[in-house]
Amino acid sequence: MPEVTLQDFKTAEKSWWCPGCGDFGVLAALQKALVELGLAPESVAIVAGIGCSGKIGNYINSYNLHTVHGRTLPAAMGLKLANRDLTVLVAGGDGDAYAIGMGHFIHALRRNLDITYLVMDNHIYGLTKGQTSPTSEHGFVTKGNPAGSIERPVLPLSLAVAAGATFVAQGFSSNQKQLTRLIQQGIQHHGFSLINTISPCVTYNKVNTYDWYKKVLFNLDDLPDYDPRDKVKALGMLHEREELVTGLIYYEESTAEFAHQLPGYREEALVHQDLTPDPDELLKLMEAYR
Amino acid sequence: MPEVTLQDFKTAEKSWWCPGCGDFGVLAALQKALVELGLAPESVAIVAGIGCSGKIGNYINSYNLHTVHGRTLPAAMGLKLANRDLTVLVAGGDGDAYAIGMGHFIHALRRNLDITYLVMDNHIYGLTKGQTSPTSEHGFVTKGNPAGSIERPVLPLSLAVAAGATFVAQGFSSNQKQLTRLIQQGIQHHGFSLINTISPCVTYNKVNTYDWYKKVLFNLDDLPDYDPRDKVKALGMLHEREELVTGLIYYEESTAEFAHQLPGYREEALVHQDLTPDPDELLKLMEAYR
Amino acid sequence: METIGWKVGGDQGEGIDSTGDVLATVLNRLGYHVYGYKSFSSRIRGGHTHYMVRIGDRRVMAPSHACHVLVALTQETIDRNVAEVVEGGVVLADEAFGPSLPASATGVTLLVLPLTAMAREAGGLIMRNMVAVGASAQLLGLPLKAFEDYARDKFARKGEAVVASNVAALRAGHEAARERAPGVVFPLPPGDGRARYVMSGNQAMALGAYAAGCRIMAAYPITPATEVMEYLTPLLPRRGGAVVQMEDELASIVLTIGAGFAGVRAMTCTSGPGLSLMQEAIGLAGMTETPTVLIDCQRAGPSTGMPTKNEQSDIEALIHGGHGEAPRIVLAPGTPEQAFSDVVLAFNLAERYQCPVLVASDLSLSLWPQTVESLPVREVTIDRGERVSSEALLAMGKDVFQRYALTESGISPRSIPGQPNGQFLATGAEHGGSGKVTEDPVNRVQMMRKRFEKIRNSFDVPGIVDSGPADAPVLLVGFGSNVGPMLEARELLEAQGLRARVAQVRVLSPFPAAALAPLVAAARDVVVVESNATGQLRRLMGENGVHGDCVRSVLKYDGTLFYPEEIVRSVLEGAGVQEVLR
Amino acid sequence: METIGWKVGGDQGEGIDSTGDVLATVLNRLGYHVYGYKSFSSRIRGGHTHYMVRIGDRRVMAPSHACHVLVALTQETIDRNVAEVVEGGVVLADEAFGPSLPASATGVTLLVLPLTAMAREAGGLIMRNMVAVGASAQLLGLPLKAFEDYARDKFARKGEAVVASNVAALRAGHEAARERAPGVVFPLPPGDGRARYVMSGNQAMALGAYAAGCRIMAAYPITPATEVMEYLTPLLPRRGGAVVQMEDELASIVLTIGAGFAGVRAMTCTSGPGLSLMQEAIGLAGMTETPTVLIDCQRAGPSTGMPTKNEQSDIEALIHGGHGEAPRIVLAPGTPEQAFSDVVLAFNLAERYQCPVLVASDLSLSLWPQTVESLPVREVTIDRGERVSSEALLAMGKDVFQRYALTESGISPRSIPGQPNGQFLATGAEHGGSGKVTEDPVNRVQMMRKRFEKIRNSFDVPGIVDSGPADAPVLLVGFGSNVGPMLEARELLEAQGLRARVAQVRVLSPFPAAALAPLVAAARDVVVVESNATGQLRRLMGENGVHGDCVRSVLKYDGTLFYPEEIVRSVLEGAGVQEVLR
Ligand SMILES: Cc1ncc(C[n+]2csc(CCOP(=O)(O)OP(=O)(O)O)c2C)c(N)n1
Ligand SMILES: Cc1ncc(C[n+]2csc(CCOP(=O)(O)OP(=O)(O)O)c2C)c(N)n1
Ligand code: SF4
Ligand code: SF4
Ligand SMILES: [Mg+2]
Ligand SMILES: [Mg+2]
Repeated sequence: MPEVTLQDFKTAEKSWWCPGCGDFGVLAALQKALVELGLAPESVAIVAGIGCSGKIGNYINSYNLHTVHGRTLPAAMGLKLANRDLTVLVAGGDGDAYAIGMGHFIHALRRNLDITYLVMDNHIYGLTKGQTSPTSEHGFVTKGNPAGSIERPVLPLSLAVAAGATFVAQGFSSNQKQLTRLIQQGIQHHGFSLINTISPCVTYNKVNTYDWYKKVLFNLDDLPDYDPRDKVKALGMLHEREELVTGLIYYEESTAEFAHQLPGYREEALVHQDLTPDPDELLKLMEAYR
Repeated sequence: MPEVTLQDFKTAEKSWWCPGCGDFGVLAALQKALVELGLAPESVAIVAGIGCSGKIGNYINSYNLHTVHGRTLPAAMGLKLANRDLTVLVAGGDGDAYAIGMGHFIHALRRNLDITYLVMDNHIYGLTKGQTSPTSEHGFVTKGNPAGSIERPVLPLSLAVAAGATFVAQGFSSNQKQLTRLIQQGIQHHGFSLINTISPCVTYNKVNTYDWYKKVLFNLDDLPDYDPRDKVKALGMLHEREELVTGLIYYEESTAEFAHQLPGYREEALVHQDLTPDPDELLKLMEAYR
Repeated sequence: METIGWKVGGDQGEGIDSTGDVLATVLNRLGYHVYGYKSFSSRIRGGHTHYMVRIGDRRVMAPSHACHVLVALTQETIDRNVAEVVEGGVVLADEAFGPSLPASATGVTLLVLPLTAMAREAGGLIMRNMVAVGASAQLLGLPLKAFEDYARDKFARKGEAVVASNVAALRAGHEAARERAPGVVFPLPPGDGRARYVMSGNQAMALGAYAAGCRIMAAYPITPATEVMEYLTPLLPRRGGAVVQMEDELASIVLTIGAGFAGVRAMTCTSGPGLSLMQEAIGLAGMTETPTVLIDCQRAGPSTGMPTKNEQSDIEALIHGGHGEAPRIVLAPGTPEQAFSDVVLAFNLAERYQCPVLVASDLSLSLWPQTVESLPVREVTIDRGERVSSEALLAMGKDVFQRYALTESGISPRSIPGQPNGQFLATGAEHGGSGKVTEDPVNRVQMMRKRFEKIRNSFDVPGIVDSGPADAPVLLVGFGSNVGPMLEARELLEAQGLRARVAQVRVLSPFPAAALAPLVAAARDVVVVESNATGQLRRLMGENGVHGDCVRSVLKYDGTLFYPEEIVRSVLEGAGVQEVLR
Repeated sequence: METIGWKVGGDQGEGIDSTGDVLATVLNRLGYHVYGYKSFSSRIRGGHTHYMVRIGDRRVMAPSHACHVLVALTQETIDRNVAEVVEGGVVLADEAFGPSLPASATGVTLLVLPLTAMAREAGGLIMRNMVAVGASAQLLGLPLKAFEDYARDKFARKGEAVVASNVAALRAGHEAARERAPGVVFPLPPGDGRARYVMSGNQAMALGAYAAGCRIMAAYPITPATEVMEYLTPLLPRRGGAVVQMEDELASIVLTIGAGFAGVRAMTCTSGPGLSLMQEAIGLAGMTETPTVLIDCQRAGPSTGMPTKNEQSDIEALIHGGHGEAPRIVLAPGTPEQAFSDVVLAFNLAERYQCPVLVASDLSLSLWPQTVESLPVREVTIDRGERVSSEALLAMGKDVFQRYALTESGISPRSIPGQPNGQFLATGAEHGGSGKVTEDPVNRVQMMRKRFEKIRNSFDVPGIVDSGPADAPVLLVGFGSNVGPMLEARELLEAQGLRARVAQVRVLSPFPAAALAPLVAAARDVVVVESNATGQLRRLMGENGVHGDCVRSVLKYDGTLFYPEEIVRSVLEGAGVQEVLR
């Protein structure tokens, strides 16, 4: 097989994102990560949510499933259970992930199926034109909250660690190198990987801008003795730094992946099975009903 | 007004619970707590979920709203916003709360509206006859998981603390005194209170029995220098003790309650308003459309 | 049809179910036909429950009120059920609760046996049911040996002591009844000795799914659908598959879609509340043309409703419940055999037409066991639908494959993740041939037509199964578990000189109007029999242009099954909408 | 109707909307009637968008293809829209992109002005729209002063400099057009000088909710419903209330039910996907008899569909989408005035009949601004429905109050949390008069009947608004925003000598069959006009017994509104189902 290039992961589709949108950087890093891992486009399946971010699947030449709002993770679970040879990625916005999708998020984390989840977090609802999102800060002003948001923001990283996640990272769309590496690590991690990715919305979020993030984000790569395997320390660090960090926050090296624990687990992907029924087996099963 | 007695909070309804079910203890503690707080039955509204636990509203003489499965918390929010004079409680099972209701759970915690939530946690689905619940332990055997559950259990207390809760406690249906006190504290707490309550299912859960709990549960009341105001310490303690503790785990003393932050907040409950419209005001509002 | 009714009643959680199951199984082994139905409520212990087994020498598919032997473990059982006991019938009651018959119960014998005491002697209270079964065997003139053999089979792996206790209990009951009863009360003619199968619709559907190559089942527990999960739990791992219990129904259906997109047969199963929650995603399956199978075991709604009671009230939600317009095929089996075949068919149709296929069961079909001759396991065929070959894709090159190509049939061959050059976007947003999102109005119309026409044009599943004389003045129209009561009602009507024809609606969507219309036109009195309050099937007929002045409804919506006589009464007495009441 | 069409087009995110709004507002102030409609897509920046303002000297309620002045900010605008420009029309284009007319555009003048350059001079690129508006004023013969006054009003709080820039831009455009254009192209007759209101349905519905005493609104953003939230956000806090943005639609509807149970008027608002998610809870509202108001702003489905396009395809989901059978009232306004009144009515009906009331809007009604004479704000009355008085409860004592008492009307007076002795259980499970759960079959039937009959028996809202001669051979039946195109189609038909009557269906459920049937019977050709692919309204008629050989459909489902001429063409040409295509 010829070597995979970036071109292989591109589509003819012109992007619908606003110029300068952070999502471009997420897309680029994702494509780079896939190329660097040498994955063939047909072996990659991406499940995307609804939102500006959810359009990422339109621009990447892989098998793409664009679900309904907030339901990416169960769809990805179905895909992965059906075909464990696929590299299954999920991408979507902070609203998709942490508002309507919150329940599935927590459950996916604790299930630990081998899926990589890129949340494209702009602290706002982009596609519906600028409403407060679950990650919007307390006091954040939108049309719907002219006096500022009165809710505590969702803290996705702390929640993920508390929920039993085995790989939790945060990337920044502007730090392509780190983000690409995190995505690769996530894909290689044998279990569920969360990569919350700061991806600024240049149109509706005038507070959490590139500049703002560049100022406040601390890069864990600069903290060589940070140990991402200590759960309680990770939680403490996140609390202290108000989640404004990038890098690998927490992981568990050898953990029980979901599919491998299934009683019927086989190496061969289900999709390759011949489905011809065995009537004698069925008749034998029917004996239980006499 | 004559003093309230336990009798005032009882109904003529005969219980549908199995003899010995932990839910009896939860009901009793709740009724005691209400009486001890001197609340009038008509000032108490209880929103219950679907499940054996969700029948609690049938046995308590208050305003009761028995919702659909997993949607108690938004209903309670509507109730409380509509009438802030009411004491609003929510009760339901671990499936109702942490499976289908997980999204609402996390969001209710971060909203911090003045509601008290009693999760009646038996680590199993009672009413549907014994399936694995989100709090069932890894390896827990049910009909649906004959080889044992392969998911990490939901850790409600850690999740709640991580989600931004301002009052997190765990009670045990057998420890009436502590549970009654926790419920009272929860009601008095000005914000959202979670009281995860161990309430054994004697019919379907033969592992997490009263005896088992009595052996493994550690009572935080016995740890006089435990400081429930330190978030990171609370998380560490929960991690270390695998959430097998009872008592007040975490709280924030003075926190921003949701309703009080609403731009239109008024002391008077909305339900008391006269709704007669003011046509002149409406005509004035219409001026914006010329 | 001459049948014998045996009923056991007592408190929930006291083994009433297994008592009935023992009797039904042994009767089946002896070559009788049985139909069992229960009354239970949404609680775990306590509350009255009863289980009636109707016994015949040919197929039994409907309930009957006629109870010949009533086994009562509580006085409540007697009080609630004695009215159904026929003249000459026996109430077999446990001495332990001091049973008494009401004055109204004339012609009924009360047979008081120390069931509890005998059970204790045989090995413990848990043996009480076996004592009662042993006594029942005597009353019905059944060979005790068959029961003893059963006990040996069933309890062998629990050890000899357990077997011995059960056998002792059976014998004690049998002996006591022989001593104290007035003899064999209702001697059954001997069975034909052919052991058939006793099965519920849920059991048949689980087998159907397995036979059809279902490999993943994602669901959330709910009465009366949970059992489909439970029956599939040991089956799917045989082929590397799995039943996964999800956090809710929203996740369950979307997981199913994800697996379908990946090319694996998957399904979910739920009841009304879950169906409501799945409405959005069913549209996603329709829009992305992803094969998706969903079983809805209907129960009495709306909202939580009466979770343990029968109803057929999700028809409109099954067909029209989602926003916007997406294709759905809805099948409606009425017997375990049909339930098995329809689930197989559902998987084939889902892949052939690349759309969601919903199977509408109802609580009675789902839960009540009945004797079936066999399931058509040798007729199972697998149709994976149109797929693009890997060779064709290879020849095409990158970015050429049109997943949603417009074709004459409306069906576009699909690629499966993993196939090189087959990559595409499956989206719930409107899209063009390649899958790319577009809002072009011309494309929109083409795609909407494509999605509907692929089904309308080529759907070739017989939608109506009719039986009875073509020139009968009366036509009974119905579906689901009402088919049994309708067929029996036809017999009863004919016995009274009124000829009737029965049209079972097997496909609810696309509605078989062309097949039904001539039957309606040929009849003088068209009675649409359904277990709901608003006449959903009748309205479905109307919306599809099948109407007429002679079309009327018989409705029952109190949570219980139709009894054949209720249909007869409504046909004979009625005009306009008839509601069956108590 | 003689009208003038003005259109502006360019890239999304470049202020096309506000350009159209300026023109529409000033025209309204001058006493003209306007109807504005847009084409936009589900992206934030980029992609073509255009905004047409149709101008008349009496009420305009429908779109038209006839464009007299096209303001083009990109060449794409010209290419896509020039076919609509009438003989003698003008394309006013920005010099910056080097505009050109296609050869096909005969009889159309291309007027190239340096809009960008003039804008820069006046204060920046952002002024380009004002330059274009100034030039348009000249082309339409409108007084520039009215626009300058508007700019002063609008920008006063932004400071004198902003006002000055805008005025300069208006003048520059006006001046340039005067110099370079062939004169006033389409002189509008002078307006009547009465400033009416320019409003969309969403704006009217938000005001309606506020007028009706709505105090809590819980919703989740979704096109085209989000604006209702946004308009209510500043209004509700005036009375201590609040708009709360929830985590999803499931939470939104259940919060609404919780507030309704507590005795406060509350509502939610969504579009198709949200409606699908709410189906389970709507049944809960029906079962617990809790007043609940829901607005559904329909968009093109299914699934994500075409979120920015028009459709009327949720009818069946609105009426029948939930499992089981629960009462729902569904209202269907067609104009902003009706939208206002229907929301007020919805709150009254919800409390009078203690059930969910759904208001079916559609994207066109929700979003497109039109001139309305006024809203009937003085006619707003508040009916809180039947409540039990605190005195009565006091007299009753504890445990006596029957929340769900059976009454003749089916309506049971309710208590409100806080009232002593009024405590009860509201449950989605079947229950008796007190609210306690029961599965008793007799009670079940009574309760099912009660919940349906309270509406069927006493519903007194006129379901059909008809207009036109009673003996007209043609009857147009439709609802929602199609009422405007239908009324205009009637005029066009009459101009051609074919008399027609229009029946607007105002209530979709309970369906006004009795009111509609005679109209259908009286006509020779009944044309059901609806914006969906499967003819949902026609099928609804059929299911309710309103049918006939002369009933046929005109369907449009490409995401765009009906144009009156399309209806005319279908009526004249058609037989059978007509689909409007491009
Ligand atoms: C069920 C449902 N509810 C609401 C919507 C409308 N909607 C589309 S995208 C979106 C949220 C967008 O925010 P986010 O997920 O953060 O993505 P972003 O656009 O910011 O990338 C919403 C609410 C929908 N499509 N479906
Ligand atoms: C939407 C929906 N799905 C499923 C059910 C079925 N159901 C009833 S109770 C229950 C879970 C019970 O478990 P839990 O919440 O832990 O309560 P418990 O009975 O253990 O107290 C389920 C799944 C339902 N009523 N509604
Ligand atoms: S609106 Fe924001 S999130 Fe959406 S494309 Fe534009 S910049 Fe990106
Ligand atoms: S099944 Fe379990 S939870 Fe339910 S009532 Fe019985 S003991 Fe309690
Ligand atoms: Mg976002
Ligand atoms: Mg439980």
